[in-house]
Amino acid sequence: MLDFEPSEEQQLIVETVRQFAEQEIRPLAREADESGKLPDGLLAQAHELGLVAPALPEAQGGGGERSAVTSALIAEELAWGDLSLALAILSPGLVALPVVDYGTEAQQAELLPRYAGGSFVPGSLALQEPRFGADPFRPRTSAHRDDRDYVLDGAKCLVPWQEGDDTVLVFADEDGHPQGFLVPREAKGLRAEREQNMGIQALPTVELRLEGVRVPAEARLGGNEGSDLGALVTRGRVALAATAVGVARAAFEVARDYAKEREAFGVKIAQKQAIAFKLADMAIEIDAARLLAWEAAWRLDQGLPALREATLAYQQVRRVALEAADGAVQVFGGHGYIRDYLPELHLRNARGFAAFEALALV
Amino acid sequence: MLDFEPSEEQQLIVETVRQFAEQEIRPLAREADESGKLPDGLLAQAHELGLVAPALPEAQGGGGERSAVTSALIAEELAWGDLSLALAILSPGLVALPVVDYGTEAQQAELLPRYAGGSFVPGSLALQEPRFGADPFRPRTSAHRDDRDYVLDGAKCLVPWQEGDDTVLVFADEDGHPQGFLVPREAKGLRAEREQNMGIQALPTVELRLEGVRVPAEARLGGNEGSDLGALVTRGRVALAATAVGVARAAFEVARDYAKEREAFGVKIAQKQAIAFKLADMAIEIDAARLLAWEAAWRLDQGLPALREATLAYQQVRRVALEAADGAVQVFGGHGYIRDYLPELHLRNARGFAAFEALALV
Amino acid sequence: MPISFEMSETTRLARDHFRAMAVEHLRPISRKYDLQEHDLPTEWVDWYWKQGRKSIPGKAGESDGFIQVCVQTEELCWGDAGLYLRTPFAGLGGSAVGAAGTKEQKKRFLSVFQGDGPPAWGAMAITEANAGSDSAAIQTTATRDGDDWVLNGTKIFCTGGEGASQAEGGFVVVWATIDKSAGRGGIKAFVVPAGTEGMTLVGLENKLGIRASDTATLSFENCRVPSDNLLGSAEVRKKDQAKSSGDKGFKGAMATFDASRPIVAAMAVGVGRAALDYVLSELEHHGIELRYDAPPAEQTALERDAIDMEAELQAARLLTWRAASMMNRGRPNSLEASMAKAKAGLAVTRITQKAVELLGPRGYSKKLLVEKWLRDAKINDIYEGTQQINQLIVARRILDYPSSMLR
Amino acid sequence: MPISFEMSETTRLARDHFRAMAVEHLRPISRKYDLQEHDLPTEWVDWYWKQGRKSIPGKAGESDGFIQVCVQTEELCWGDAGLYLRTPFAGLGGSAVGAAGTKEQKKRFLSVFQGDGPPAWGAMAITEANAGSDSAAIQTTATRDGDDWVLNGTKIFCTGGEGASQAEGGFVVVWATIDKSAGRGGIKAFVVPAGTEGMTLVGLENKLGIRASDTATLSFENCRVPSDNLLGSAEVRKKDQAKSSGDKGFKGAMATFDASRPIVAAMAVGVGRAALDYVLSELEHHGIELRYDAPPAEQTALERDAIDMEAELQAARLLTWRAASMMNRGRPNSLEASMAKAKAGLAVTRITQKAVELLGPRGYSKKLLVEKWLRDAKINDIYEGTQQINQLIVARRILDYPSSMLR
Repeated sequence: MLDFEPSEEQQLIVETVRQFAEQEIRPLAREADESGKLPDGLLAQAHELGLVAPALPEAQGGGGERSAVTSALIAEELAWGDLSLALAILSPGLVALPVVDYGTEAQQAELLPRYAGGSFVPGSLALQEPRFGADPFRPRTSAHRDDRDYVLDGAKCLVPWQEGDDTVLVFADEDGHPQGFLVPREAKGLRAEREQNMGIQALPTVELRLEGVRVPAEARLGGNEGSDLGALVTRGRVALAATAVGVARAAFEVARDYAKEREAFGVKIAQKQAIAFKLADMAIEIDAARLLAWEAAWRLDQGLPALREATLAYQQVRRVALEAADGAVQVFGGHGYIRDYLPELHLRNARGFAAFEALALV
Repeated sequence: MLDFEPSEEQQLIVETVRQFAEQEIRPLAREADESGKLPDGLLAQAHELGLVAPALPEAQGGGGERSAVTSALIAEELAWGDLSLALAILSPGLVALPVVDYGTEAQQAELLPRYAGGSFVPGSLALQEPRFGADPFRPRTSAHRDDRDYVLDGAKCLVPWQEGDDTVLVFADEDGHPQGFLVPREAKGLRAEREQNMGIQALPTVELRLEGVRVPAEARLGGNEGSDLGALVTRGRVALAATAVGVARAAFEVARDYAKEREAFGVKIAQKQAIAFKLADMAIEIDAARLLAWEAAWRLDQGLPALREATLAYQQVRRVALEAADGAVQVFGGHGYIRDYLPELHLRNARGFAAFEALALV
Repeated sequence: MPISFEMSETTRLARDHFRAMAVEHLRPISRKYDLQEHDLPTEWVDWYWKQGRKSIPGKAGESDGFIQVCVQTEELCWGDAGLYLRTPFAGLGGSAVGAAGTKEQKKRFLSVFQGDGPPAWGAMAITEANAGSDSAAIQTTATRDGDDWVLNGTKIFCTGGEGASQAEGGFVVVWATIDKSAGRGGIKAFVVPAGTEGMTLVGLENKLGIRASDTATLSFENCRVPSDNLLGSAEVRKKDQAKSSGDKGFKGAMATFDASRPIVAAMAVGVGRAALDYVLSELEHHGIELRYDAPPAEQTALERDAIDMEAELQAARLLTWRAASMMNRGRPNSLEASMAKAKAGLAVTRITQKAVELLGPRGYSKKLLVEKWLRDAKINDIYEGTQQINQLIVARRILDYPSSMLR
Repeated sequence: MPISFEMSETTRLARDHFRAMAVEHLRPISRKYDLQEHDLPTEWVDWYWKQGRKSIPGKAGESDGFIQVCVQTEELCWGDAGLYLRTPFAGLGGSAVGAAGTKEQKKRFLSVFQGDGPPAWGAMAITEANAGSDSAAIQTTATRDGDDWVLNGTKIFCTGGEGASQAEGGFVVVWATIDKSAGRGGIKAFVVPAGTEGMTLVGLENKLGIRASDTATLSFENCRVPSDNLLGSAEVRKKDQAKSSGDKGFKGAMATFDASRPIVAAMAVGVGRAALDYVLSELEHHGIELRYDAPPAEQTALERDAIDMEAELQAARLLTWRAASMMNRGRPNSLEASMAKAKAGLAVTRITQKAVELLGPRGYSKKLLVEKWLRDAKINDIYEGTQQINQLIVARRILDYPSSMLR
């Protein structure tokens, strides 16, 4: 039966994450962006909340409760706090979830327990490529079989690269089919250069160059079965749509609160139709985008095809998040342009969704 | 030197046409739309103003003062009065101007004097085609040479078809190149069916079927030299952009005046920011679109390539006219939906620019 | 219940049922009554009254509740929104009686719609020439005279007003003030049965679209109804008491908008889907497939437009269903209903305008219905609160402002 | 003169001259001073002061007048808008002196910009923490004391405020009220020379973009200037007289906005063109040609985006030039200047945001300047009147409403 209200259990999770985002993430967002560094201790704290591990199989110490809808709810709340920090907190899923979905028994046994353990272990997924017309479904980075090895060549960008892990999941084209490869960060021929981007500055990301990087055949995600990049991008779009809803909602709320405080010409600026209607539009579009994201997530949970729904949701919410952030800058006027206030940060982060793919997964 | 003010002579023309549009065209617009008929006498009256003849060569009795800019100024004013009636008034140019530009001496001598004469003679140009993805630059209607004749086959739509003329200029593909053919309306194999469209209901237009329509080789516009359809479409886009500016301005002015009259919650609705800002946006966009149209027209007058500028202008003003008309409906509220008021007529006409090509020329 | 996008079996059956009804009974006469403005679409009215309103499949208890009403509405309006509005329904007038009427009033006024008499209609009359969105400016008066209320005034834009005022069994719910000095607090709703002396059908509007529907001007001249035709209480709450008022009359009637806006939004979605479906079938016909994984540099403008249209339509639909599902849960949904209405009106205005554009000359021609859907769709940006009024309601709610702080 | 889109030879030469200057002197240090916020871009400042401001080609009398100023501004801001704003110019402060100052004042304050001393800057200080768009709310006071005016208050968002307040020879034009009870009528503009005691540079803002420019907070504590540093008359016009006021002071200073808005719009156009040029060169590099005659079903989304961007940019540029050309003719251009400013700010916000999108991950990276142009462009929607303020001005003009009727 059609219904659009999270379950009581989900509401409890949302409440917990919302509180964490408000009390622990949001206060650190500005400093983390300015310094380009993740705050000490935050990831360990987040890990204690158990945001990724519950989705992993019980056999590997997880909670066995994989739900894309629940993940979307969590992602929105975290991103409401701050996008960079949310992506950092969710990064374990970048490796753990594809391994759950496609990994061989050996890959699962080797990799999953670390994410279900007592300490935070980040994940790195290398999908996007630093070129014009970059196409997440058709990587140009190549993988050639050479005897018992694969040899990888190409370039990747927007690869999360936090300290504390040693593996990066690289997608490359193997004879016209994209496949994933679990590559040690220390592999010969792999060069990682820290990126500077307009936004998500607190999240360490790198541009990767792969020149004759050699990995054993066992490093191929899913072994002979391989993996499904299309499905992975779909899961990425749902996750990113949910985080974008979080960014949009953050921008909206900050703008709304400011508009109710700030006076001009003797009234609160929120009393001006131009401002009030802009806020109303934001609220409507955000709610609509959230429902689209939920629908795509729900389809994943049902095992239904979801590329279409995920793409609709992501395209809409990219626009919605950008408009909300841009609108918040306008509501703040001159203060919207200053790095003492959040709108400019939301704007820089929101525009990133035009470039992001699979920076988070559900 | 850069300058954006019509010359004194042009201002005088504009003033005259504006007065005609206000006093003679606008009052007839609604009735003409409802009845689907051109008002008696209007075309003769318009002819006396001399809106097309001055652009024809002096040798054929014209004024020898071809100016795309002046034509654009005239087109805007007429269309401000009513789009259907403006297109009817400008229709002689649909045949006369291509014949001026490309016609052989014989074609010019035969056809042009009628347009420079004492009575109104309409023109018919058959360019658009009734199919998905209709492409004005690449007609699918075909022309095959057969001995001393051409044989035309295909379908056309949105062909102005006023009473009082006997020729239609049909564009067709001849071995991969579009060419124009002067076809008698009475030609065998030519069937014309009166169209019903959402807007421009007062302008008689037809859908044409051409089945083995045979014309002599001399009917080919420009004889052996042929004609340049790309340039003609460019001239069409400039003319239509100017008429669209006229429609947009009409919608804007009607909405502005209504907003200053109508009260709600104790104030004029124009005092509400939501309305006032909408009107401001219309005004800005209309002025911008007009300047783009003028630039394209000016380039034509200078003999410079103008396809790019004409296309930019037309694409912009299509949007601007639709938004202005749609906005006017919103400003009028319930009355905007009623056929006693102009906004719904403007909306129906404005949307037509998505389908129009070369319904007028400069 | 968890978040679920799965339609119940019952609602799915109902959807298919109404879709078939739209295909068989509405589409074939869609253009006819667009052209024959003001003619009663007898084929549809008679068939619906005799058969259409009966035999809806599925088990009522297992439906998606109010969402099913939205689904059914979407299907019929996918068929033809003008004819939908001309259907013999209790309509908005019925909603008002349902929301604010006593048990006795409901029985008295609504049972005709279950009966086997001739077709009947209900309607609501609010708008006046000088009171559009501003209900406090209503000039129509109701004066107490003995056991009766006597109404005087003129109402415009009364959707379904011909049927409701003329066909026996139906009624018009008329908003009138019993105390001008009390502003909004003096406004009450009165049920005026069809044929009541003093209620005159002045005329029908010639409209841009939904031409099959009867948008009436009704005048009331010493139009007398019994006192128990007043919905709710006759007590007048003054302005400053309005907030704490428990008056089921005005507030109850206003609350009908919270219930009706999702329906109106669903109507919009139906019209928008008609246009989008046509565009998609045309693309398919020409071998153009929408690629949701198109390489960014290769996506066509057409593909992007079509995908945007799909997203906009689904966004409007989901907001609509969300507002309806809150009614299922008995939650206040004024904010969500206005969100759905605002989004749906705007979305289908854009979708239908885009559809005409994408289809070029054919889209503009009356040979197809696409141009009609553009004209029909636009009403959704206007009636039951314009785009702007719904934005205003949303803004007040999100800012937690009373109407005095944001007008 | 007829309508003409042909640039005069002189303006064309000047355009090429400034374009070369942008390529050689601004682009190479663009990223450097984006990263080194608050550092003085000495390479540029020194070179411009010693050489750049001299030797502009062409014959002054044969230029396109104010349009040429717009053209030059566009070129420099195509190079780098932040560095442009850090250029040793008389700036907005200079415009105010030019518009409202006496001959003596002009000579006294502006000759330094023609001289051979060290680089100097002019700036304007209007905004206060609680008076953004609302100049009537200005709290900074100017009190007459003997032959002096004594200023007290704090100004924020003063563009160029570091250079103008600190570097010898420059000045800040400060708006202050001499009579709070008079509202707008009591507000006057005072020239405060750099280094004047009591004027303190409190700090510089950390901004989204245009980081090379110095956006200052300045405080004035018993800051004393001679009485002849007041621009215009000291007479106070009360509110109801404001309309008929011939006071060159407030009105004159306000009029500088009519003159400066086309320049600001031209700045926006420069930034937008930088982004568009990059996108077009990238398309060319990948063999993608924009087809203005593409068959409707085959146009790519990229093509349409790029064509829209071109149209939006040219629309903004033409509105800008139109507003400037009215100044050439000596016509009032307040409406047209606000139109240009509003359109240009919005257009380049969209264009630069779109450019980042079209370039994907590379657009988002600091390896290219495109992301910087997005950040730089956004200021044009905000300063010199936000988008909303300019819409408001346009709305008042087209409705013929005084500000009291539309706020």
